[in-house]
Amino acid sequence: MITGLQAFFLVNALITLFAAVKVVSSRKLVHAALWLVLALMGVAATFAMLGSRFFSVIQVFVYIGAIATLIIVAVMLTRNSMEDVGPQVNRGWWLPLVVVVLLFVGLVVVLSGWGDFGLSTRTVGAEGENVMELGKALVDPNGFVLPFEIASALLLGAMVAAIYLATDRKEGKR
Amino acid sequence: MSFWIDPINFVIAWLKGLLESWGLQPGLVTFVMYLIGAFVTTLLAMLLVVFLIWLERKLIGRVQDRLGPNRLGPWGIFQTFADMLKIFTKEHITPDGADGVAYNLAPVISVGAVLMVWAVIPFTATVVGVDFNAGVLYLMAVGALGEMGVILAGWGSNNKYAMLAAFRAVAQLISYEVPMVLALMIPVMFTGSMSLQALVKEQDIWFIFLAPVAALIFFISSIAEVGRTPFDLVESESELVSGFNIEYSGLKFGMFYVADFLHAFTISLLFAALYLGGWRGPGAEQYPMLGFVYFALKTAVVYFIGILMRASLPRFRIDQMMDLNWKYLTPLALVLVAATAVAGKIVPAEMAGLRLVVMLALNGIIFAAADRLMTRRRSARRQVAQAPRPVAHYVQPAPTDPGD
Amino acid sequence: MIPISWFLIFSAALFCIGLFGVLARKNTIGMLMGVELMLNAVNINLLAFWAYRYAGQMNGLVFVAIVFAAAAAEAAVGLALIISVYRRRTTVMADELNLMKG
Amino acid sequence: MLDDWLYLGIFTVISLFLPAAAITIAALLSPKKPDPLKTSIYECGMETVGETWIQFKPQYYVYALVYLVFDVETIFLYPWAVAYNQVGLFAVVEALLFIAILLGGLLYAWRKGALEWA
Repeated sequence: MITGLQAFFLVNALITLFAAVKVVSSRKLVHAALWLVLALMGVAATFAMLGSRFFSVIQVFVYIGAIATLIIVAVMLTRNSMEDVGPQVNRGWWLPLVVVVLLFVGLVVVLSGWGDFGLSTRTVGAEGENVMELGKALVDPNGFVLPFEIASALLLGAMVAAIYLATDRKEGKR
Repeated sequence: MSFWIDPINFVIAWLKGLLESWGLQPGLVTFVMYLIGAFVTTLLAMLLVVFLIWLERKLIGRVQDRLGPNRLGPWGIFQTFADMLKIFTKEHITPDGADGVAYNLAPVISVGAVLMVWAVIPFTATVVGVDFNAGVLYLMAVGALGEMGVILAGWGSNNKYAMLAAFRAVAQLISYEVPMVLALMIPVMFTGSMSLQALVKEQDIWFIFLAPVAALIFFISSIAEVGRTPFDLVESESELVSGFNIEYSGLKFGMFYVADFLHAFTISLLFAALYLGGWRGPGAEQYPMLGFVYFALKTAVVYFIGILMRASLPRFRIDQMMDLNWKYLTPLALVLVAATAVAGKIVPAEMAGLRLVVMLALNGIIFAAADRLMTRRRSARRQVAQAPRPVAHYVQPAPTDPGD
Repeated sequence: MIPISWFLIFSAALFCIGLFGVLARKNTIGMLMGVELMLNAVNINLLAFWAYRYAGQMNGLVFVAIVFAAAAAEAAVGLALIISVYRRRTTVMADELNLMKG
Repeated sequence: MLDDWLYLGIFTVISLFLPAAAITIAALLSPKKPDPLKTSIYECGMETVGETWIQFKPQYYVYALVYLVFDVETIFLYPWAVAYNQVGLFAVVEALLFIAILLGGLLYAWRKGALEWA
């Protein structure tokens, strides 16, 4: 007997995986980017089912609002024409396919050997994660203050590097 | 519970009782109740647009010394219905080479992304769609979806101008989300929660007094998010031949229009809820309907200010708009968050009066300093712009790098 | 309730699809999209273990936040590199980027 | 347990359904007489020249990039803001460091001329 939640999970998983397949197989790159948006939505719904309100909303905000937008902008910047001509995958595409299928089977086999594989009771409560506790842990000197500061340094590094790469230096000199 | 104290919850309880008396499962009753609640809220929001379009045309007409719509019905109030009738029967012209799915999905997403905000707005002390505990970020996430609608419209129409305008629009929308997120962080800091109902309940002193500059930043950036004058570069007729919706016609075009009007009203609701105390006011907790009236009045004031701005201000140039965001609002908001965080720790929340004075003074100082810097930059730029340039006889500019 | 195994298998499938994209795609931006899918699969796994085993602890959530930051940094720098290369070579196809062949 | 998600889900579906339904009704009511001139792409009264896919300037990428960085920062700063009333002055100093590093990045972009339109 499948409960409503389980049915929703299955439908959502199917849609997400279909969108993911389209991401890697679409001929037009913009279509791939739009399918990516759908896949990211599916992942956000999965986060919601796992009881994490904060990260589910953040997934939409950061991944769809920022990363997907960035990818779409990059696609637009690097096109010569509307149509992507020629095959979009390498000639030997079947080899990665075999590797990936083997990896998937291997992962499932390894996971099913794990004792808690059939675990179906959650430890997280109805109210989801406690964002306040997360905030306290992030700035707690005995907690995660180092990742917190490193994250900001990482972002600074990424921003500086990306701006350095993306701006046209020849034009900047003028 | 009597009808007159809390009519909405009275009706809800009555409906629930009715459904249960039909012998439905409790889960199903919840589902049906949610369905009805969501349907009524969205439908009311859509119908509100009909009124808003009339109101805005009338008000802007008055500002510009015209009458506005005045033929159909008293004060022309049925004008919008006539327009609706017309737009419903207009032909939908799909341009050649349009990407079917993206083209048709875009107007739906644009309206849907605005309507979804209404799910978390606390209308009274007792009526709120869902008291979502990541509400503030939910607002931003929904904004990100609206941005997707613009991208889809621009890409799906297969038109250069639509594409160009969509990219400008996206640049504007994403830029102004940055100061908005930072400005919203200050109420969250004061409250210690991201749920909108908690934010409203916390406002014993309205946040506009505790964080006036943050309120100003939020107001400016939310007007930019809507894309109204002075930030209406998204649909500037003279530059981009109407913007990303150029290839749309009939009700598909109308939906972008609906989204625009509804969005303008929705940001007024949010401003009233986040900075003007929402439904709070004398007697609002005993009589929730009174809170609804307060909320509506506050929203109306904010909305009116928005319309006045729309009627009276000229349009920014795109570089000015980007400068305003990245070189003024964003650094200002960052400094403001930092300064408020320090001041809030030095003056604890228990000393409410002192805190209010300190916050007001702090905001005043920061705003004055920012204004000073801005004025200096502006006058420097004006000198460059006003430097005498030869008109009658053209002077060959000196070669810039003589080396080669 | 949904067993944890469903989430794990779902995330494994997503990870494998992303990996296929990285290995098989010709277009470098397409490869980056594959990487994003893989990182999402990682996040599902992290949150699943957090929700079913360690809900009281913050490690999992902090890890997820760091993965988000890393994904953002990777996308930003990766795409900037692609754009920079595109400007010089006017191509984004991985098999045409043969600078090392000399 | 997932009650607010249920409501949000229903709300999302309905808020997408309403405009879609309106457009569908309008599409049924409206006349359909396409002809090649009517459905041609608009370009200031001229025939369209070339592809829609014109080149955009990298400026758009830089804005999207700076936005991305500030977006990710919310993941870290919002939990801190929620916990603000419960943490000490030291935590505020840490957050100030975080904000200062971000501000540094913004200033770098500014100095580099990356925030300049045109």
